[in-house]
Amino acid sequence: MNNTLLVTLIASGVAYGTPLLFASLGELLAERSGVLNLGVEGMMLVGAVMGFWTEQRVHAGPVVSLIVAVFVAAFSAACMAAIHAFLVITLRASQIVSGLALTIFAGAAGLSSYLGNDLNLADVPASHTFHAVFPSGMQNWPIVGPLVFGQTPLVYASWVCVAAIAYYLTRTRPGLNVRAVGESPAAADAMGISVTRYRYAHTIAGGAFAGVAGATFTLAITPQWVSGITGGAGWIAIALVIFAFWRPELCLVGAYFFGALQALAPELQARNISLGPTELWTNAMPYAATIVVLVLVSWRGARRRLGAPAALGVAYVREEA
Amino acid sequence: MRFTVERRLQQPRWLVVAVPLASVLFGFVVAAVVLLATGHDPVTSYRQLFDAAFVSTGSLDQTLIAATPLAFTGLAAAVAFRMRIFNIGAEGQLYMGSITGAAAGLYLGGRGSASPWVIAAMIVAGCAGGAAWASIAGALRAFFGTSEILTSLMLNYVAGYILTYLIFQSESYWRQTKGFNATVFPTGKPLPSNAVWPAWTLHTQGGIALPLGAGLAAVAAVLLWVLYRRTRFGFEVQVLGDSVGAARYAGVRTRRKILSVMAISGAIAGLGGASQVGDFSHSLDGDPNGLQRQGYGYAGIVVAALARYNPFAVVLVAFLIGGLDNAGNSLQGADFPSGRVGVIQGIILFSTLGGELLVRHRVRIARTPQAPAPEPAS
Amino acid sequence: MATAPAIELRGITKRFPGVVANADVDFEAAPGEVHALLGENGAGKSTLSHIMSGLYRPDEGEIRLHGAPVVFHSPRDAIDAGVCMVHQHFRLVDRFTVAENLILGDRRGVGTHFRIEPGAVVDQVRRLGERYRLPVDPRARIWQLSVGERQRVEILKALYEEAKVLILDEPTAVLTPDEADTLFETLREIVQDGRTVIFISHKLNEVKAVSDRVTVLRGGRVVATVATSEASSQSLASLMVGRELDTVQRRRTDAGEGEAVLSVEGLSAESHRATTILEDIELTVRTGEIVAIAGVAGNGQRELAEAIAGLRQRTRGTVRVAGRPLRNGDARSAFRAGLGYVPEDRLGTGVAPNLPLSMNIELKSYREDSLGPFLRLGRMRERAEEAIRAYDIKAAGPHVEAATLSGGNIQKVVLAREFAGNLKALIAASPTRGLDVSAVETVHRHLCDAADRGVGILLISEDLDEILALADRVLVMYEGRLSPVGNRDDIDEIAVLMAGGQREE
Amino acid sequence: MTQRKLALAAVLLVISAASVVLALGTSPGAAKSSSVFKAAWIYVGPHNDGGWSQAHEAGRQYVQKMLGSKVQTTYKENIAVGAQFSQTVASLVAQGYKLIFATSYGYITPAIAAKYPDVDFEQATGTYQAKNVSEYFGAAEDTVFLSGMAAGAAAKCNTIGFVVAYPIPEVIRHANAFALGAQVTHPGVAVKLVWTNSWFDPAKEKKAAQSLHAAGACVLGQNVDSPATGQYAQSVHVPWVGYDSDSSKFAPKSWLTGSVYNWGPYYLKRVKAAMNGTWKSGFYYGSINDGFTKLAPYGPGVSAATKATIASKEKAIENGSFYEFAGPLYDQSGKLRVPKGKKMTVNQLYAMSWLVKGVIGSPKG
Repeated sequence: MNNTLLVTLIASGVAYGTPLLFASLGELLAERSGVLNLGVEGMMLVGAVMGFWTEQRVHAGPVVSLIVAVFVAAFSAACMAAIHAFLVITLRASQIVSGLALTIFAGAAGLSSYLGNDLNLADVPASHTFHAVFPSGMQNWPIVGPLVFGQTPLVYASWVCVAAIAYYLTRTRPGLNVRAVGESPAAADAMGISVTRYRYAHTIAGGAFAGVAGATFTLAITPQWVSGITGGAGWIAIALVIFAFWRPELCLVGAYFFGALQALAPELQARNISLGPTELWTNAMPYAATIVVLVLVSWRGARRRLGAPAALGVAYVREEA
Repeated sequence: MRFTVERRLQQPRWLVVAVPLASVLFGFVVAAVVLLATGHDPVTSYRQLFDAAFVSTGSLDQTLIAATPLAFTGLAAAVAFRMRIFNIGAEGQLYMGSITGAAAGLYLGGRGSASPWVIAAMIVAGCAGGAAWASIAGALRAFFGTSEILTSLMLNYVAGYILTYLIFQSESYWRQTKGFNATVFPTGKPLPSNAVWPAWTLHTQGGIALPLGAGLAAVAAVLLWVLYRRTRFGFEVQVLGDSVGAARYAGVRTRRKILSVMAISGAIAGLGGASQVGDFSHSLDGDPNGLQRQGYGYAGIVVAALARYNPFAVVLVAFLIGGLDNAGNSLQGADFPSGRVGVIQGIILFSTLGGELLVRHRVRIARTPQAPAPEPAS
Repeated sequence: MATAPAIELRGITKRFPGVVANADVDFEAAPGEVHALLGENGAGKSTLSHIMSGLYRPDEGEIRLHGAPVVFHSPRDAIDAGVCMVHQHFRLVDRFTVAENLILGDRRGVGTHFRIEPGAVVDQVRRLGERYRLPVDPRARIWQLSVGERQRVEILKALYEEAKVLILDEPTAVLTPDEADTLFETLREIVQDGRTVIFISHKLNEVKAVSDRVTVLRGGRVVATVATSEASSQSLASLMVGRELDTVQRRRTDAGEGEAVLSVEGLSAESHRATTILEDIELTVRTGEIVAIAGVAGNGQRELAEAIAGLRQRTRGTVRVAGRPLRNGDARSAFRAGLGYVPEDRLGTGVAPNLPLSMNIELKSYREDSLGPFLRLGRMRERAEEAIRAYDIKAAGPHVEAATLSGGNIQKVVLAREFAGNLKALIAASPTRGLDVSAVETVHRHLCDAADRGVGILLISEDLDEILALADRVLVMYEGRLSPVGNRDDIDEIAVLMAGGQREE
Repeated sequence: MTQRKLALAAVLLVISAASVVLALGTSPGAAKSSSVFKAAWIYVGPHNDGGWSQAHEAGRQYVQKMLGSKVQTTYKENIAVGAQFSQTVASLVAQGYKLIFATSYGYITPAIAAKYPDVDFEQATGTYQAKNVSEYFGAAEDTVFLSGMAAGAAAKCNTIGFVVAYPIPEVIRHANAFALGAQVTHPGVAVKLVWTNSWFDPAKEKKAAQSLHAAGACVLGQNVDSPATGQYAQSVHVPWVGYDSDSSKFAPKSWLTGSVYNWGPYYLKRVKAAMNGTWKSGFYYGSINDGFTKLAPYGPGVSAATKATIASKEKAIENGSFYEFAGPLYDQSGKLRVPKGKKMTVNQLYAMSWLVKGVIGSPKG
């Protein structure tokens, strides 16, 4: 039963969707505050390399070293996000250009690769990795075994994050404030909410999530470091935020859907099922699906209910408002 | 004490010159600090960098190879950005242009048409391919108001997978299927010789080949300048870029303009793709380790931004960035990590982007901060 | 006065680059009074209100609340001190509910908890609404509300924040006379509680109707503070403008006899929310005639102007200019037929703000004036220079960007462009909104001159004075329908129609 | 408009001035490249990818170590096929490199070879030869066959999973060799393929391994470059056969063995030849006998008996008494492809586009 196509697909959707989920939650936070950050891939790569480095260097038992590693990954990627925040919030540079520049700066041919080589991280097996924590008996339970009990602590952490962010955005005061900042900075400013501070905080927090997403690769999925290990997941994460209508709980669904899609091609091959040019359509599907969602979102009327934060991508300056 | 930033009503001439210069210099200084901190001599590194980019034998030749596609994608981005259409799909449009350009070259070249005709057809086909792909995002924007930023970004990936599919996962028209070599590894069908684009050789520095594509990029820059400055179309695009309301008021057909600007933008990127095939690779390059690794489309956006969307400046900046890219290839190696040039590039990009603020705004340091903007003049 | 003033400004000066917006302003308002700030546009009312509400900081001078000096670093400080402002452009988050908007930035009630429960304020909103006669559904989303309702939310927000001083910036601009009357009653009720209302306006009759005292500003300085009951409209007006009013009065001719230059038949159109906003409009403007459409903003005037000028699709109906039918939703066919349009939104529709005057002057004629696909830049420059001379536009030259001009000069650019060529009919939508007195005069004069030349003018305005001064015929627009006014001088009839009443037969 | 032009002109001016100054400073330095022979390696991935490129990098370091100061070597990593490759070659040539090893298929085009007639090129895995272009590769099918034997012996079920890169002859022949080897020690075993359509993509490789395991594979093998398959294998406690280089450290418990290349000796030979001026274009197909391909050290899961069986087969291959691609060979559908008594030639191997009996999967990906 646990080997049926559906169960294995969903199980790998959960596993491979987790970095997408972390990264998209981060991007969601930034976008909800009105900052579009196209540098997710670069931030993830920096998180990936720094997380792996920490895990190699901290000799304090697996639990401590992994936790420290995740925090270092989050912190270092947050530093990258801070560059973007400074450029687009304080210096009002174009969000698109700055995000792309961030990916060039931090990405596979930039800082992350420089760091990885300088710190001698290539071709080294991880000393500690995240793996499933429940006893293998439970992991073999039908359906829930592979889906729920066969996952790493990072997966459970991502669930907590989804719930926390959903709660934060809809039910807490700072959450209400950040939504207001993303929707109408002028209104938020008039009510004494610091637009700058909220945007900085959420862009940087978004970077931290991207860092954790990167660390998910080097500490859990393929526990090693190589240059460019995220393989474009950052771009899918950006698509995912749209696909999920800027809602954390839908990010989870979308992340697992996209994760499962990526696992679909090998899964079909292994089962001798041929569905046309599988490689082409499973790879292209997340992007094509996102375009469809984008069109739906921009449909009349739907925009207000579902659409992007109204002030997304727009710099706010009090004097000019 | 705090900083306040206010908008300049007029941008003084000297600032427009000084700020980009100072930003680039500042970038180099910051990068020098990074280099020093990691135990490298910045002076030597920079000397090597410039030498490898522009001075040493054959370096200009290679810089041109890197600069040509950047000029195309930079122009593509600049054309659209000036109308505040954020086409970040030059990457995918370039792939599509290379597919259609290669098809034209293979077909007409194979039938033995005269070389100028084949090349002209490749140029047209490349433009058409890029334009068609861009028009998807353009049409969605024009008819549904869908953000072209995101759709064009997504379409880049779709185009990349299609490109790979044509060579690696199918026996398409573009794939070489005859001969021993072709059975060993999937490759594109080579262009017949009458479809290969000519290059003019300058006999200095060990021979600099001026590819046709570089010339076309320069021509495209001139045409775009004329188009935007001197024609009705450009007038309408400028109005639309400034104010949608005023454009509608002036009877500008907004949708048509969005469609045509996206198409022009895509056509230029597509021409860059055709130039890749005709000038350099001479077959469709579907290798995920080939054209797609270069990221010309994304770099083009940065080029356009640094050039402040001026077509002539785009060509120039493309040349400089192409030089940096080329230098990166030349310098990396056993004693020079490949990520370092990327880091230096990134720092320079950031400082130039940040410097833009100083052209448009005045920064005041004040004890009591001021709210500077005047009342809306009314 | 026995008690200290609720709010007191002493020696406030505020400079902007090139402008002194407020010069040594003294101002005070007592608890329990409605205090009007009267002045022309540009007199410094808004700057002063922004200083009181913490948005700007004064260069010199101090603010006292109930006798104690305060310094506002931000609007938040002002709100905390009990000074709230209702802006002309509402500061509401469109996608939030009314309740959420109230909680936003709340530092007193349920909004202070980390966990927020928008449901918790629902009752409070209801009670406040009932008490001050400001009924709003707390669960409605802002974008679903009408403009009047949004204003109520803004006022509720201030009351919810327990504002001691409430500043309203031109609050009636978007209201019907009835709604405005209700607002005035609300304001009176608010001051009954010992609060202070500062009412900013340039409309004399409103100031007379609602305020206890008036402070008149001119050129950034306080001219006078008087008790409303002791001031006449005339005296206030002359304080405002500093000279006796010299309004253009159009000499009535026997207009309305000539041929129809603009005729609208059975026109219907939808608003941007896809609901029908115009229904079955019939309208004729004859040569040399000025026909005015009165009404409160938001009743479809804007849509009517746009539908006639081709900027908006008509769902039904035809528009003819000098007998020639116009293509639906095609601005080009409209101005080619000789229909000019002075749009309500000057900066953004009337001109492209960041483009040079030479382009703005040619905004409609560049096609005809070009050589094939190429522009004639030299000729464009000459035309602009000509217009600058002929219309006395204060600009350094044709290369100057439109946005750097004053409102009056921008309007002259628009007029210069619209009057060029073979103009048969003109739609002028709020052509003098926000202009200073002398600019108003200039615009009025240009409109009258055009009518005298035989142009048929459709004037859309909320300003009854303007309508009475210029119009040959008056129609009133209410909820997308037009009703003719029998006697164009009958203000009462106009007012009844503007509020949706029926004409007494 | 004019202001911007002015600004850019100024930027250009300063930069060109700076480059002239710098050039004046560097030119003499560039000229002093004396008698030291220069050879360069170009990698398609990072030099430390733990797989293909790293194996070549080990070869380069071997050359440098053996020849010391007589030779100067360098590498260029992450070089894309096409424009970037030609730029890299140009700069290497300008810096005086005389011998260039291009370690991936499709790098060297006739145009490049013709442009630099004085430079010798060597390309791994390719087919294009010219006066100054050699091709080289190794008969890894022999060692892959032997590693397949280890996999077959370790299989407790009837399916072995094999993660493969692109559906091209090189990979197809390795998959076939692997399957033939497994069938020796485990008659009737099936080898199931999953294509990743990438040489190096850890996440994809892991997914492929996972899918194969879910589909019933109890041993995993690979013809891709990263150790991700092994890491997954260890996490589900199944044995693993690697490829390219000894990556046992990534999954020591699962590691059985793997076919690895030893590029060093060949590189040394060719560099020496180029230094002496005896370099000649040709095609080199290294073998077990040369020490070019070999089996990596065994892991704990290989029994002594299996080791002995493999050792005897290896002997037989070395002395030519056994060849895995000798007839009779049947394809997947059972059709006889190579009749008894016939052996496949290297050219046939280079163009092999069919899978042998017992392999499950499509040769078209």
